[in-house]
Amino acid sequence: MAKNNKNQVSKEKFLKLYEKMVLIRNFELKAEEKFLNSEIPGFIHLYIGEEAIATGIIENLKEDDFITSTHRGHGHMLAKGADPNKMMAELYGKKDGYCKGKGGSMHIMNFDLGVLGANGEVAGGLPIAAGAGLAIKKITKTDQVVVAFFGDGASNRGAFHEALNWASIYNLPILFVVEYNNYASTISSKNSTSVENISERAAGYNIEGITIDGNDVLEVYNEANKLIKKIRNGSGPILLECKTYRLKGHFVGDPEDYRDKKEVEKRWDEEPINRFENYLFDNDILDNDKKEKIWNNYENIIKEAVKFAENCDYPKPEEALEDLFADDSGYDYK
Amino acid sequence: MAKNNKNQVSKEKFLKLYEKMVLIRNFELKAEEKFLNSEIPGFIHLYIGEEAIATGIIENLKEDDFITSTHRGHGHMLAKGADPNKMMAELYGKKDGYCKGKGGSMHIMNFDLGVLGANGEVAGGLPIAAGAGLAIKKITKTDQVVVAFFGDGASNRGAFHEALNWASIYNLPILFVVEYNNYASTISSKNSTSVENISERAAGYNIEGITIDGNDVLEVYNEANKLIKKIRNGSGPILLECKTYRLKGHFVGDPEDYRDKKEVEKRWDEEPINRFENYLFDNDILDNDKKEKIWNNYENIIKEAVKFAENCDYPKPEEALEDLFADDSGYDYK
Amino acid sequence: MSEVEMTISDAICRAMEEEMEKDPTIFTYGEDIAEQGGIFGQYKGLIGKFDDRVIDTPISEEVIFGSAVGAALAGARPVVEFHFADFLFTGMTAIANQIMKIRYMSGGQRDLPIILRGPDGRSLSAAAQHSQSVETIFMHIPGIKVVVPATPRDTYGLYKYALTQNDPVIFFEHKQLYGQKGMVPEDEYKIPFGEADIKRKGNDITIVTTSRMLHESLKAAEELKEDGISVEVIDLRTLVPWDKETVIASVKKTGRLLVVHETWKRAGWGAEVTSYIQENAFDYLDGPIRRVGAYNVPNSFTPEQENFIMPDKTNVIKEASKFLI
Amino acid sequence: MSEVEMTISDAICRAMEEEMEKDPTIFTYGEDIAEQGGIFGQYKGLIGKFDDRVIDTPISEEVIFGSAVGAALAGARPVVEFHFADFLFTGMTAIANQIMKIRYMSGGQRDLPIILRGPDGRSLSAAAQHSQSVETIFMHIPGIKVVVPATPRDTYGLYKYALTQNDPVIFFEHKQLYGQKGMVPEDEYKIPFGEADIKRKGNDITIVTTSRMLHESLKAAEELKEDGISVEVIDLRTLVPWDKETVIASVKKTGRLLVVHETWKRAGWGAEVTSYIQENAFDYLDGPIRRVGAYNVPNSFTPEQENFIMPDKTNVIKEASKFLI
Ligand SMILES: Cc1ncc(C[n+]2csc(CCOP(=O)(O)OP(=O)(O)O)c2C)c(N)n1
Ligand SMILES: Cc1ncc(C[n+]2csc(CCOP(=O)(O)OP(=O)(O)O)c2C)c(N)n1
Ligand SMILES: [Mg+2]
Ligand SMILES: [Mg+2]
Repeated sequence: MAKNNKNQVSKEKFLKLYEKMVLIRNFELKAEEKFLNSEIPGFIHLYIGEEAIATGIIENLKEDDFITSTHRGHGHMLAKGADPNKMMAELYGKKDGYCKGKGGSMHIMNFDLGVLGANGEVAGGLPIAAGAGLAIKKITKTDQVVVAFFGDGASNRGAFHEALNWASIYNLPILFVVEYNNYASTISSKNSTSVENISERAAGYNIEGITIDGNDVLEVYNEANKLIKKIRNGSGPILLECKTYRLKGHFVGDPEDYRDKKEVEKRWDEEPINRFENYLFDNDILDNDKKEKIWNNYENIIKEAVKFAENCDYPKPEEALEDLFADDSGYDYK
Repeated sequence: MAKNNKNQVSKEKFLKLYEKMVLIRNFELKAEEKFLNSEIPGFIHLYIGEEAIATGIIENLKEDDFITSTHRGHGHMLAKGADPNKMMAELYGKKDGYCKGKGGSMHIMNFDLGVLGANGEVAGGLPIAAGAGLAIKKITKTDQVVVAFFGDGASNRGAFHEALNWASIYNLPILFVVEYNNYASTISSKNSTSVENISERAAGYNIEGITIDGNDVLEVYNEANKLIKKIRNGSGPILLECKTYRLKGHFVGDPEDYRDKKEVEKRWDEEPINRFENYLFDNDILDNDKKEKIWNNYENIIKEAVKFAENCDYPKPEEALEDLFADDSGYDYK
Repeated sequence: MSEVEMTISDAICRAMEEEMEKDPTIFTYGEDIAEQGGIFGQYKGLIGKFDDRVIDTPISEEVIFGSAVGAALAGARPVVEFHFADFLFTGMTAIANQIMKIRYMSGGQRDLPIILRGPDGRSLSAAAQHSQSVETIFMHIPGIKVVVPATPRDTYGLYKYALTQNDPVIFFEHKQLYGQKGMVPEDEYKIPFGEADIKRKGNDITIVTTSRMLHESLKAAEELKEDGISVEVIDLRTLVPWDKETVIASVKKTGRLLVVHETWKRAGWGAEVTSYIQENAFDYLDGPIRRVGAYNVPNSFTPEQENFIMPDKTNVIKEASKFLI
Repeated sequence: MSEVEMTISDAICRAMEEEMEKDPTIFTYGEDIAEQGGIFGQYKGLIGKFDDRVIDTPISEEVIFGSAVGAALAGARPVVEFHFADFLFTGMTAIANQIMKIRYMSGGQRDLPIILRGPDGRSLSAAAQHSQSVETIFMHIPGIKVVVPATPRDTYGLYKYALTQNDPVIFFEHKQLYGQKGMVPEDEYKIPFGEADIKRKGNDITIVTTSRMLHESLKAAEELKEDGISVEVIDLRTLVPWDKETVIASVKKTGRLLVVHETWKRAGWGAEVTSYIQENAFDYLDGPIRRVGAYNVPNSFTPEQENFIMPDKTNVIKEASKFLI
């Protein structure tokens, strides 16, 4: 666990961070179960093992700050305050889901929460973040901050490069967060990415680049706290790399032939929730009783979410012809 | 002028470098004249002031080495050994031009010379270079080297990023050459590019990055000599930045409202041909007599090229329907 | 209503300036915009007028286009210039996978008032990578409104409409038309999307066209008149949505339809108009619907080959004459 | 000739393996290729067989696609996987502005034996960014041959042909067909581009289709037979070039044409087939040519909306029945 600045963080905050992670974990475990049980259609990408990143960072954001997310977006969305019921309903493709069932897991988004979209395209969120930043800087002139989450694989896409250069020259309030989980689908980042640390790329845009332990929620929280304050005060963009590990397959159902089971097993030891738990136990902030209560609570919340989703209606088939345009007069759907 | 390694270079080589630059300069001046006189259609981008780069680098290449060029490609092509007659004919849109008049200035290319294309798309040559490098490495296994020329403006395109990462991870034999001429069309690179030196981006791909004076043909020649040898020996890609200045408008006819005439005038003092001339005079390699002979010779070569182009026929209009495919059976042109 | 003469370029700048005065959330950016007013100087009228709201960008097409989504969601109204229609491909995914899909994928949570605009079409020897007309692609993929204006009057009115409506729009401004002059009313007005304009009345043949080919079609109609053939010329003005009623009404009258565009003939938007009309007005047709478009090759650099590939009034006349054999 | 049963996936791998054995310049690369044999495991048959000639790449679509030009010019025969047809847009410029234009712009100096291939079309709830069929765009822009196979037999023969011809080709392999089984001759053979295959003979209605919709059309034909309607089903197999003669011959017989594809109806390739046929066989038509395609919206995630948007045999039957009212 991060050694410094611990006392920056109050006990309540500790528990809040812990609970957020437990919420995400429970959501993901249930989603996995329901997907494997063929109750959730499409494909889903789990955030298990990476919870500390969304949790630690987003805890520092205000309600009207923006984030852009990825195909692995449940954690970001929940951390930004999403209602698990509407999230689960969306995964089920139901009409009370956040996107009325049109988006599903890969496109879950809610603009009222400042979530400018999970994105089925790798690095698809980076230009969007760059645009939100530009509008804040040039037009709305608020003190809003944008956090752009993306993967180590995404950092090899041209959009990464263009967005970082763009944010730098206009001095935009954007925190770029790489979730370095060692893989892009079946490809090890060692083989596809020319640098060990994505933060080494920051110098190419004349911005600060930092690598931290993304499985240490306190380190993430503290570092983000500092950086987001800086950005809000006009520092311009910063690249924060959070090292983590994708404990599950790329998507649920991934045969995972490309990696050794042992490699994965070993990484479970560094899993962020358990690590933080140990710390909380050591510091008498958490005990077994409390822990049980917390887990029971979130298990129940997620059970409720599943119930909500199950009971919710599907949207009507012909409602597929809604939501494309604000004004569809004259438009030929057929 | 570069202080070291001068004596690496023989007097003959000195004159060869000088003559190449004089050839390019004369070609460009004549092209400008003929364009302004409406004899050349379309638009053309001149290499005036940047001759030392193509000259110094390509002098180190073998005939079967590859280069990719840009919209500002006359200099690269001539340095790689192109026939000024066929080049001028192409600029005129004539049938004995390198591309039978289909390409024009912006798409001048010749695969037999290893020129994989001028390119009307900024950074369009970078993926092509990356592919030539990959084929050399994985399939043909020759000792060929690829040089990818591109502009400072191009270094902000996603393709730059993807190509450099690609070349690095596969350890490809590619020299990436940025021609930093301070502008991308009307936009000063100071405003559009987050780093002062593009070479600072090399670290982001774990490759060597070097910045040199691109108006000093000896420095360019010597540095490229070293780097290309290294690459041929398997070093993997290197990023070489050549600082220069675009002495003419972005294209012939550019109103140039975006920059001060005085800024341009001052830069004429550092113009590469004159600089090298002074050096050659100082070292008794060139005198007025020889100089006059050389210039007369190239003026004549270019006059011949114009005559060749003028006397050459246009391709037939209906030949517009040729050259798309190797086999066009069944293809509907209309 | 009193009118003034202006170019299409002027019309664009006038509409932009008026709306930018009214709506402080409108801003515009792209390559070579702030210093030069566009690569052809076409937006020069805006230089120096709106400080931070007219912005030069680096050469970064995916972010230039994709940023529009973020800017719109953050409360602005971005007007994004694409420099050359050919380089829409350079940032294509930001348009086809983001701008054109986000509203739908989100279940209609927010509107996306985004304008993409810039030059398309042939000029003179700009060759294969600087001459393309790609409007059909944006008609095929759902998610954006497509505007292809041909006159200063229409351009002004369509811009005024675009700048106050709330959906993604792409404007294709033909390179060879920026200097096109015409009379424009002095009072402000808007032209809604989906309303074709009959630019010339006639009884024998209906021509449906847009943009530069409108002018070629009008010239052709003038020449055909000398042979006693009366041509009705309909300017669709927008392709998404497009005005089917006006075309059908005309075809009912003439029985003959010729669709004319500059883009490649094969699978060009003329094929959609053709298919729709033959399906919905088959019994009124005297014979097959005909199409004029570019040959299915990239554009060539050399002038006579370019003229061969790209259609003009002679192609229109030639194709129209086939109705009468 | 003896035959063996195999899937489309098997057919691809068999063709690739045979030709890679013969031609050491063929190599293949893309995302998730070397370790997993494609995101659906569809090229698993090649894993571990050709060392350096089956290569995983980073997520860098513009370079993945654009590299094909350089690789071909340097003497190789690249077979480049695009992962999802939707992400063709991500590197679109490398295809539309480079691969499809270089040969032409160079005046035909060299051939470019490039294959782009990968999955397209709907699957089950893959939503708007993973379900697109974009073949029409490559039919519209000139410069690449377009293959849309529907059976293992055709896929094998078309691949064999593609791997030995010398032009850029794009293969759209439908996600839902990789597992499709069929008999394939044991002896090697090639199927040239531009030759349609009549998959079912009939006299009353001609259906022209490709890919997944071939199978839906065959099912529809079977059901229509019960109503006494005899449907001829033509599988175009390639869209560039496409076999006009076979379609015209069939229309001369049936007088009724229905074009069926999965991609969006508006300005889809069905419009080109429709336009061409009505122009060249107008007098043989009993009535308008009809089209079946997806509704003009992005794909929705939720299953019943996806089924509503995407056409299947019921849409084919419904549209075909209109001929008989
Ligand atoms: C442009 C694009 N290319 C390819 C894909 C297919 N794909 C989906 S996720 C993924 C891996 C992404 O890796 P990374 O960015 O590291 O995120 P992670 O999955 O590890 O969270 C790939 C290749 C895609 N969705 N978009
Ligand atoms: C993808 C793309 N975007 C924009 C353009 C228009 N354009 C042509 S040259 C140019 C400037 C290029 O600057 P740089 O790379 O520095 O090369 P230089 O002209 O200075 O040699 C621009 C913006 C283009 N051709 N391609
Ligand atoms: Mg990853
Ligand atoms: Mg430059």
